[in-house]
Amino acid sequence: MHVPDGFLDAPTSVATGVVAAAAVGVALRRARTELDDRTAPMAGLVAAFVFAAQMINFPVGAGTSGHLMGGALAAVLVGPWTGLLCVSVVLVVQALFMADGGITALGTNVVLIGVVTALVGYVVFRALQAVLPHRLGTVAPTAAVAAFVSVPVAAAVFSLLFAIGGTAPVDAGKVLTAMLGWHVLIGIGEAVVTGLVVGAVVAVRPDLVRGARPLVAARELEIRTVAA
Amino acid sequence: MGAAHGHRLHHHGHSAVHRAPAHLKILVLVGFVLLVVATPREWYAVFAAYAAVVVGTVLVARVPLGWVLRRMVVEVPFLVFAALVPFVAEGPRTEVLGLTVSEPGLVAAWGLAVKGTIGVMASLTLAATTEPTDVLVGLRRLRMPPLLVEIMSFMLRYLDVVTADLGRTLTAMRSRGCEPRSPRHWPVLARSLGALFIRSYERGERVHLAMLSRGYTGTLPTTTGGHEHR
Amino acid sequence: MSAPVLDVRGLAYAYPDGHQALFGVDLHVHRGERVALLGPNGAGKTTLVLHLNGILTAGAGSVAVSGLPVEKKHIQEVRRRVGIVFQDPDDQLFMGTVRQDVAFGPANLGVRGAELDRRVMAALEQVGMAEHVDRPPHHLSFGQRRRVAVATVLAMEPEVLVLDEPSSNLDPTSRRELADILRALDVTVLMVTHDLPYALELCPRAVVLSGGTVVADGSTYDVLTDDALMRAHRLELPFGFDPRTLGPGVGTGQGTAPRRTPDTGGSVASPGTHTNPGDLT
Amino acid sequence: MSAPVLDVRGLAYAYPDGHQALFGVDLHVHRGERVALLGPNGAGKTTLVLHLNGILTAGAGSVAVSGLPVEKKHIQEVRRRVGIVFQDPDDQLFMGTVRQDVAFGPANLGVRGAELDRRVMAALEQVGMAEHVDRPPHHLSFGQRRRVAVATVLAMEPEVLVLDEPSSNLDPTSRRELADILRALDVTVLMVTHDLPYALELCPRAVVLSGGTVVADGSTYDVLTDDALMRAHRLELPFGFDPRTLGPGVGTGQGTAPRRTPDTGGSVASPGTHTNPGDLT
Ligand SMILES: Nc1ncnc2c1ncn2[C@@H]1O[C@H](COP(=O)(O)OP(=O)(O)OP(=O)(O)O)[C@@H](O)[C@H]1O
Ligand SMILES: Nc1ncnc2c1ncn2[C@@H]1O[C@H](COP(=O)(O)OP(=O)(O)OP(=O)(O)O)[C@@H](O)[C@H]1O
Ligand SMILES: [Mg+2]
Ligand SMILES: [Mg+2]
Repeated sequence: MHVPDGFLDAPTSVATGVVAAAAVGVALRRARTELDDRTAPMAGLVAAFVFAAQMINFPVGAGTSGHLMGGALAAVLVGPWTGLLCVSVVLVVQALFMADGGITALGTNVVLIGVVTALVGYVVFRALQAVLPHRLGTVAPTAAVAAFVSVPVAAAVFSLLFAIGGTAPVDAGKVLTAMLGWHVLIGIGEAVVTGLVVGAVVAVRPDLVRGARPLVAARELEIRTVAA
Repeated sequence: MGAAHGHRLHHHGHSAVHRAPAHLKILVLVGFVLLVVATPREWYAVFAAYAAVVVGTVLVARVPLGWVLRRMVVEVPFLVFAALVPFVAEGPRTEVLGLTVSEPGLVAAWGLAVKGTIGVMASLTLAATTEPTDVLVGLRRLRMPPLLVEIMSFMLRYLDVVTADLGRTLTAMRSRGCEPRSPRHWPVLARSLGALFIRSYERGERVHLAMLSRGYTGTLPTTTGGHEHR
Repeated sequence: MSAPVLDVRGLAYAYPDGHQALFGVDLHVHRGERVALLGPNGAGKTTLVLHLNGILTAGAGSVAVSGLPVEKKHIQEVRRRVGIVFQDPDDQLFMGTVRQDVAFGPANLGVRGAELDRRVMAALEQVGMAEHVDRPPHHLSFGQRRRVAVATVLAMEPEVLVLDEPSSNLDPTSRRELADILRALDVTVLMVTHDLPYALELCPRAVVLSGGTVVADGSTYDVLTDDALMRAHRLELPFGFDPRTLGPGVGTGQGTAPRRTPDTGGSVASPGTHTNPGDLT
Repeated sequence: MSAPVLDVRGLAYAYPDGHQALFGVDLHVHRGERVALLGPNGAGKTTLVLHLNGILTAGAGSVAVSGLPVEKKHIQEVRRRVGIVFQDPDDQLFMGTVRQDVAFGPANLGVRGAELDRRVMAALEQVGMAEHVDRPPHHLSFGQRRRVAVATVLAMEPEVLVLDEPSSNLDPTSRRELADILRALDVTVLMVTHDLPYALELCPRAVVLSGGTVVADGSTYDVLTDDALMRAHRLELPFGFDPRTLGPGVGTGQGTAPRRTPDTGGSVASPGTHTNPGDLT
């Protein structure tokens, strides 16, 4: 899904760049409310996991490959704004270091893999939470569904961008069907990984899952005197 | 366990390219790639010149060319896509090696492949000659928002922690009679994925706290001597 | 008498997963004392230690270092004064080389240049790791890592040294050398250990923590010879070791020369803690 | 005489970073023996241990377990027979709960259902961790993690138990209980330790590794009372402990009843090892 240099024309790249910059700007301001000095490391770990997850490539049709995105996972764990920042950081590192995703396409990639998956994932997650019973047990499956939905949506947006500013003369309809087909499959993988990770974290450290925090009750401390 | 051990893409060296300040290298890289992308794809000779610039830089940095080429596999899926374009693209057809392909598709494929390849090589050159910690310093200099730099530095640290923990986990599994490579054991691997996440997080948290308890305030101190020549 | 260097009152703490580890701990350590913190696995020793420089934050009760409450406001100063050697050296070592790791703490305190080098090498020489100065810490043996971990804290020259099982995984000679170092330094020492002869050798005073509360506090000799107390808290003397045959003169932490720190020998710190042998129930 | 259970010949090994840790080690351990592996920090003990079930692969020389060379072909069988308790419990525990972690090994051996449950609970009861069965291992105290690590290996019921500093970070009672467990089991034991009284109590035979070679191999009592050998390899008896006052009858690993494993008492492994005082040659 990473868009390389020269894949979209200049106007589209610039436009997505502006959107990405605006989104990251808002996220930077909003993230202050999500972060304290203990959760900054958490954001780093989420970024590392997203990074690792994106390294796992599934071979999908026609010799190309797709990979997990992690936007929804990040949004559930650290909140949508910090989640967007995590994914953006991953994309910067990948562009500068791994040559995965073009430097001039960074804006496009932030929009596709960061903004779309994190926000769509989070909206779906909250919407489901609103209708489901408020229990810790529902957090992981809800996150999995959110992750599943976020991936094909991102693929659709990709196809849209390609139709507007693609440099290769390929029929946009073909691209859309192919992308959606693959990414429904990738979405299943995404859902499994997201569900497993969120489930494990909720089980032992619910305080680390932002999306579960309203469900964690404060505990009373017990004081013991000795010789009892 | 720190972020400073280099990484798979780094090629240790002391050339002028290695020593150049990171923020300059990043600026040059971004400018260069912009230039490449803006160049019309029919200017074949100019692309040859770009390629020469990149290869020249790699040679000056004394990074073996083969070393860089081997790391260019990340680009393969994309090249495959480019190779398919002439077959699925619209427009007038021509014959190449007995195959009927789209003519604009062919030009598009060339453009995609050459721009992508030069971009990938340029990025790899930066990666090969710059330590991650220096990139962080460079990005800070370039006014990247401090919060992003902070998340990035934690991410680089955690990549080490997660890799190390994964390695330990695999060793532990092997010595208790599990061969993680066989698909039979994938369900177990999947189940330990969540545990790996928390374990890495908590280990990283403890390391972070250990840093704090030795007076860390958010920026690594520059220590003298020794660490230049490892 | 001056304010205690370490002053812990009514400290209670529960881990984020809800597991409560401390249930109201009182501990007062005065300048220059060497105190052993004993107790069974899971007693809460490490949890207590991590409160002493604000790594964990008290759920209830308070912690103060030389009169400074351990709070956000004073945290830098507290961490300058209290050096902690963690139980797991892997938590403590994170830089690319041993040199960088040992330099990390003093550099954060503003030490630079030749003085920094001197401190680094001095600390490494004390623990016998000077020759490994340019190796990556994660390529050392476990015992070597433990020694480097001790050096990282020694290099900061703290006023209070808190060591969580410093002797575990050390070879016997390094163990004794560490005891010599601690005896030679003019610092306050709180040492968690399961090695009772080591505690007796080095620390005149011992505190027993069990189930998250202090169950005894007195001279190490008295604690180790109190059979009922020992049995009740999974403490027992190792094979072939009996402090009674060594006489009550030992355990003053002065090797062979008997001496008693006046304000600690046999004193009992807080009401409700252990007083006379056998009354623990 | 049957083939040795552990048969190490001329084993040399260098770590990937070029650091050579073993320089030709010979070690033969027979069925039912309990052998202590002593030596200073960085001697190569852990490196040797990691060869015994093929986690590291010999650079030169050979390792065989009950006659099976440790090679790819036999690796599954070797790992079924040799259980290793790592020096760092964090290297050993990786699942989400204590139960899953202890069950992991036996489940890989094909144990299922009620028998699996029985083994898990039996192993956890042996180390006194049964009540923590549903907690995540990384939320336990260090000593508790160590005990679970021991349980993970006990549950596999291996023929050969290799323990790398099993007693470190254990409270004194757990330490003694572990000794009791090891004595009660009908297995061959190789135990790395820095706790010399513990070695004497549990293992009739001791091997000293130093600088990557075996420098002594004989009865534990003889090794511990050989002052020149001990001094030369950073071994020294801890404060207040003297095997001589206990008499040469100890150190047979049978608590008080003296017994000598006939084929090991005083034997010396290889030429070029330590000679002189205390008849270790
Ligand atoms: N991160 C954690 N999360 C939850 N519970 C924990 C955590 N760390 C420790 N505990 C629990 O808190 C209690 C006290 O643990 P602590 O590590 O303080 O014990 P300790 O006295 O240091 O033991 P040891 O001698 O084994 O090191 C134990 O019951 C332990 O299981
Ligand atoms: N991963 C590694 N990479 C490089 N060198 C290593 C590595 N692990 C250990 N070494 C080196 O190999 C030598 C032997 O190490 P080993 O861990 O076997 O010692 P040990 O006898 O177990 O020591 P300890 O008593 O401290 O556990 C040491 O000099 C150590 O520095
Ligand atoms: Mg502890
Ligand atoms: Mg070792």
